[in-house]
Amino acid sequence: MQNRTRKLLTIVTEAALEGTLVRDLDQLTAHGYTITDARGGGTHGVRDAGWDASSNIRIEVVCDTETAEAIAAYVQEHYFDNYAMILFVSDVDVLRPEKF
Amino acid sequence: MQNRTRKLLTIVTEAALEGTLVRDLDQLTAHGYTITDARGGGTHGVRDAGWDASSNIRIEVVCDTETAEAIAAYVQEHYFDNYAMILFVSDVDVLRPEKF
Amino acid sequence: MQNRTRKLLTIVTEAALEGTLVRDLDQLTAHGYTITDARGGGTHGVRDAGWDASSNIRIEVVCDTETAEAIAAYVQEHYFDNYAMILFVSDVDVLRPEKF
Amino acid sequence: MIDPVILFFLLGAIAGLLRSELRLPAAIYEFVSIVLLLAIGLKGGIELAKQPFGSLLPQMLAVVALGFFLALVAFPVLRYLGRFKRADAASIAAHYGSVSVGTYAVAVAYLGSRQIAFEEHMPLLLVMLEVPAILVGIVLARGLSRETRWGSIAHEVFLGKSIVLLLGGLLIGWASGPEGLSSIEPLFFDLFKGILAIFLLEMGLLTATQVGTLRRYGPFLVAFGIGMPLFSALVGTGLGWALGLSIGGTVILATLAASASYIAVPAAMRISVPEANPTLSLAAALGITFPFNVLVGIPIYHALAVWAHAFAKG
Amino acid sequence: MIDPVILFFLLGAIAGLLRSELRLPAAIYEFVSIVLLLAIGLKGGIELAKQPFGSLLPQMLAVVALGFFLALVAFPVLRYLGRFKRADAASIAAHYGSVSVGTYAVAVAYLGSRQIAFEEHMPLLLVMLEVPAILVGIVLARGLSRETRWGSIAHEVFLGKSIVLLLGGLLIGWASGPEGLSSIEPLFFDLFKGILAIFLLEMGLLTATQVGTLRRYGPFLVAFGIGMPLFSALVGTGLGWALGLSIGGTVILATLAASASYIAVPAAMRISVPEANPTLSLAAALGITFPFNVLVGIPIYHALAVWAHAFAKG
Amino acid sequence: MIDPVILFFLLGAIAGLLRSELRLPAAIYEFVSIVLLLAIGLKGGIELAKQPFGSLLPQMLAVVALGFFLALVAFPVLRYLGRFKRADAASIAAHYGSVSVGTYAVAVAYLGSRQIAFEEHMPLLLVMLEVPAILVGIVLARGLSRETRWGSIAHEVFLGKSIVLLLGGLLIGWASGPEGLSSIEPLFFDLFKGILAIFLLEMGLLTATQVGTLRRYGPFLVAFGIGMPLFSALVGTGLGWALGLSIGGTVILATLAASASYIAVPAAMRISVPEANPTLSLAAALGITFPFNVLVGIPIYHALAVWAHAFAKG
Ligand SMILES: Nc1ncnc2c1ncn2[C@@H]1O[C@H](COP(=O)(O)O)[C@@H](O)[C@H]1O
Ligand SMILES: Nc1ncnc2c1ncn2[C@@H]1O[C@H](COP(=O)(O)O)[C@@H](O)[C@H]1O
Ligand SMILES: Nc1ncnc2c1ncn2[C@@H]1O[C@H](COP(=O)(O)O)[C@@H](O)[C@H]1O
Ligand code: NA
Ligand code: NA
Ligand code: NA
Repeated sequence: MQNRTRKLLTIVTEAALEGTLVRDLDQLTAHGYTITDARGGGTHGVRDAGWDASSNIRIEVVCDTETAEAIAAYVQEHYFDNYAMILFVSDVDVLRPEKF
Repeated sequence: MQNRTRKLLTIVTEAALEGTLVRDLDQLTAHGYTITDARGGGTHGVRDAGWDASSNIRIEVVCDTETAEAIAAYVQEHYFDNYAMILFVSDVDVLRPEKF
Repeated sequence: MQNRTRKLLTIVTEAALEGTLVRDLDQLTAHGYTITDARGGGTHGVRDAGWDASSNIRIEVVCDTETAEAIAAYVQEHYFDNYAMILFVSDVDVLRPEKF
Repeated sequence: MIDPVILFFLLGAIAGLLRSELRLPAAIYEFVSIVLLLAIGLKGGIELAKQPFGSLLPQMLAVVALGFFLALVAFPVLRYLGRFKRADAASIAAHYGSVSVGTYAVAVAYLGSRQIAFEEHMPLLLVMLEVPAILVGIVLARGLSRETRWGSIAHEVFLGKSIVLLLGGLLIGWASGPEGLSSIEPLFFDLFKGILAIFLLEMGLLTATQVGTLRRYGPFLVAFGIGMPLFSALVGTGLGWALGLSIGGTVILATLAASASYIAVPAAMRISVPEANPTLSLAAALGITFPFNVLVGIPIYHALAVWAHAFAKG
Repeated sequence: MIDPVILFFLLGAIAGLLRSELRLPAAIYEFVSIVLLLAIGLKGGIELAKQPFGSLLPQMLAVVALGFFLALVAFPVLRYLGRFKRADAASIAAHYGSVSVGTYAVAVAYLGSRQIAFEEHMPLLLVMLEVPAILVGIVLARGLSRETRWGSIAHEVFLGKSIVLLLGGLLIGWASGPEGLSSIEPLFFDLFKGILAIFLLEMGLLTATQVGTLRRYGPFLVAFGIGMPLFSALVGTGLGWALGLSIGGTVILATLAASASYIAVPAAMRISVPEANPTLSLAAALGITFPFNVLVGIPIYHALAVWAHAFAKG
Repeated sequence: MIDPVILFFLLGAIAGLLRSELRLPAAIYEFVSIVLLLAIGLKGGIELAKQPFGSLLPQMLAVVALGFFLALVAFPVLRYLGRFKRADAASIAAHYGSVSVGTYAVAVAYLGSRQIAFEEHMPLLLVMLEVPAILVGIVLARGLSRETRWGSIAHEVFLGKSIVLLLGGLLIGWASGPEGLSSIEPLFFDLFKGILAIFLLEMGLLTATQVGTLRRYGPFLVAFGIGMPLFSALVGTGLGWALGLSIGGTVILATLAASASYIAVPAAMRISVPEANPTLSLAAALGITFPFNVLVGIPIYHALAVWAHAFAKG
């Protein structure tokens, strides 16, 4: 049987980054992604989604461990310093593991 | 003490399936579900939520292992071939485990 | 190396509680939170987000184990009896663990 | 003939009952409410400018008293006749002591299409009537305990969406006067009834979702949802007459008294009296009283006002 | 001269093709569609009141037959010439047998700015033409098997957003008549073309997203997306002439026939014929046929109607 | 007398400062912005058709130069007087060299209610003034390094929402002319001030959220947020006079110069100069300069224009 465990990587960050991040994910060979609109608060203050400039997005990527690490490293290097952003990773069981 | 670990099953799929899936979940004895609007991309291309036809939803169900397996099996059989869809499962600790 | 495992606590509840909960989280020393709009169903019936009174929110907090337990205990004591609400906790790996 | 905006309500209700897929985005419902609240406020504000404030004070105080009174009457009925829990009885009483802006707008449309004039400062009374019952409800549920955080309750109540927009509209209308507002008339006044139609379409859809609850909680809620507005309308008619309002003004005041809140009060109760079951009050206010008022109540209150004025004269 | 609403469509399409960041919130697109559907229904309803229902029945039946016919003609072309899978051919055929309300609205605007009158009960025919092709599509894809849940399909089809709003508007317009509706005219009639402009801006953006699919699925889809509406318009023109419609009415009927659904049918097919690839039908209906009809089709159908009427006379 | 749309701004600001629950859905804010941008473009486009393009070229070039100039003046002030980091100074300078469409709309409303005419092609200058400062900001922050991806920056800047809608509106208005647009007038022109009122209500709410930042970053930002627009307005008045604009046109150009962007520039800076803190520029542009211009700036620039023209004459 195939190994059905994969990583679920979640990024919460500024909505302004959506286009850039989607392009990045593609280049880092993620096979897919899911985005929901979000608001929140953290070290960069309250982001209440009242308008574009204060809106967050929540991006999820299901992928294998290497891809998750590659994405985490890339994002940490390019965006952590200048953007409101958090990233976390957990284990998930998937159906059709070849998809991810 | 009661076992407080349950499964969190997440489905990301086309918004058109919402009504059908909610009825299915009910029949498969899920005790509840949570839905958020989403967009994304995968093997069925980019789904940017510009209008109904390209909108995704993200459904979460907290349930016991058997129910999670039953849902996964049902969904795999009925929808995987014809719909943009992914499904993954993880472990969560819950309060009030009797609820799920 | 620092321990990079943290707790991801998720609450799904009525939108009316948003302001109150955000204040609570702050007092319980959570360093941040993320909110998405949601709908769903459970023991309190279907909440279809047709208007304010039937809208849900989904709050996520990444934090250490003690904070997660404190939040869970507080929420259980203050809101479980009177509000449509579920809460679950899982393990996540984070970057920059000092943030949480 | 039946007003088309009422037909929009029926369309929504029927679509909802048939489980149609029709749905108005929440953002649109929000927008439509905001425009209605502002428009009602602006309209009232224009008229405020024309009369000395002092002459309105008695009416304002009377209406505040009305709000207290209606909630205090509704409570024992619910508690002892309806056998509701204390918190539930208090919460429902608060809903019925307060007002529904949507019902007010339908009454305005009703009078408008019959060309019946009314005192244009009614939006001011609408604002006055919104708050007292909320306070009554909270006190009835919790007692006058020291722990109640009145500061944050007052904040919640007075800075809720509907009061801010109504009062804001009143002040802007008052400061600008009719010529000042002429440039924003096309949106707030010319579109008023069209926007009300969209609003009532959504209200119909919302009303339809209450049917399940009503089935479960049975006949008392239905009876209360019809009997209470009839009683309140009687009181409102009497007060309108006593205050010397015109027939149109009396109809409006009776309608305000008869209407039950489903925006400001539910939000306030959810936070301040969380142990009250919100399903009960919404099912009554939205599932029974709103359609009752809109479909048959307002014409009844009109007849009542005509009768009261005729009776008074001779 | 080209109608400005068409220019809004082009603006959206160009912005989309250039990958501009311009985007209309989904809630707004929804709202704008709702207002258009209601407005079209209301307009038609006003006229319905003026004519005996019996006189419309033949037209209604003829249009239902037209819907069946167009879907049945399209299917073999797609299946054998286009070599599509059975489900795909059936689904695309359903799209082309049904109608596009957006295209209808553009035709109305086209005639309006040329002051060409047309039978105002056309929205009724629009509703009639929406459904038959959906049923044909489902039967073609699945056969007449016992397992098909016709009950839930009928629910899905007849209680979809567009039919509820069109029919609801028709009934409200019919019950209220022109004077009854005058109070909601500013929203539904005066703003009609402005709202249509916003709608077409979004349609342009949506059209632009179909280009990728078209590139992949190649020339047959493009040819079908142009050839089929031309054929349907011919049939529609003939039928309009046979039913004794005016020139304007004939243009509308031809446009309805030529238009391909992208709201009601996709939703129904997704649930009832899930094995059909929705990308194909949307690329054809939205990426080819909608812009074709809106930009060059309608003037062609106009010429056709003029020619048919001239030919008939002499 | 104070324009009611300004009162809507104050209502929003006060509600926000009092932490009211009033909130406009993001989708509505987006919609309202889209309609305003299109309406401004359309209005300008109609006038463009009336004049030879050649005669506008000098004004367009002058305004581009103005954009470069203002950003280049602001930068050293911020960097050396304000002691901001290079990226922050560059980003804030870009905001102040560019324009705010909301402020423009308020100036138009101001002149309109005083019946002061102005050159109607101003929206064209508005578009011209939007871009140059963004380029200056990027170059100031990053230098003219080879690595800067100018292609994608140009895409970002020229295909942003506001430029596409303004330019699109200009072209549609130019192609259609006044009669062509008459059918969409009710939405884009008649409702303009009502929609502007809703927009300013939300701007008030947004402005109120900036107070926290201002408190933290202290007096220099406040001083700059008032001093810079005054200086820019002087330059704008001078240029307007030199270009031979009317008094109204001079007021508009001064207001454009004085206004600071809070839509196009923040989005561009966030991607192209990510190391700049967006809180700083928004607090200044939205928390100080927008209310300053709207409440007291525009009347000052009006007085300035009158004075300049009187002085020039004799
Ligand atoms: N501890 C946390 N738990 C959940 N979400 C967080 C947390 N910290 C930050 N966020 C989210 O990430 C965004 C950016 O975080 P920050 O960079 O800390 O401002 C915030 O606006 C929140 O939506
Ligand atoms: N690897 C992935 N990670 C996260 N979400 C995904 C992934 N693949 C697909 N999705 C989501 O699931 C939807 C359907 O996936 P697909 O069937 O692959 O097109 C997409 O539109 C995404 O929202
Ligand atoms: N088993 C479940 N899985 C996922 N979400 C749930 C579940 N039960 C309840 N919810 C969510 O939590 C909200 C409140 O739950 P309840 O108090 O059970 O009505 C619901 O409206 C759902 O959004
Ligand atoms: Na009442
Ligand atoms: Na057709
Ligand atoms: Na400027």
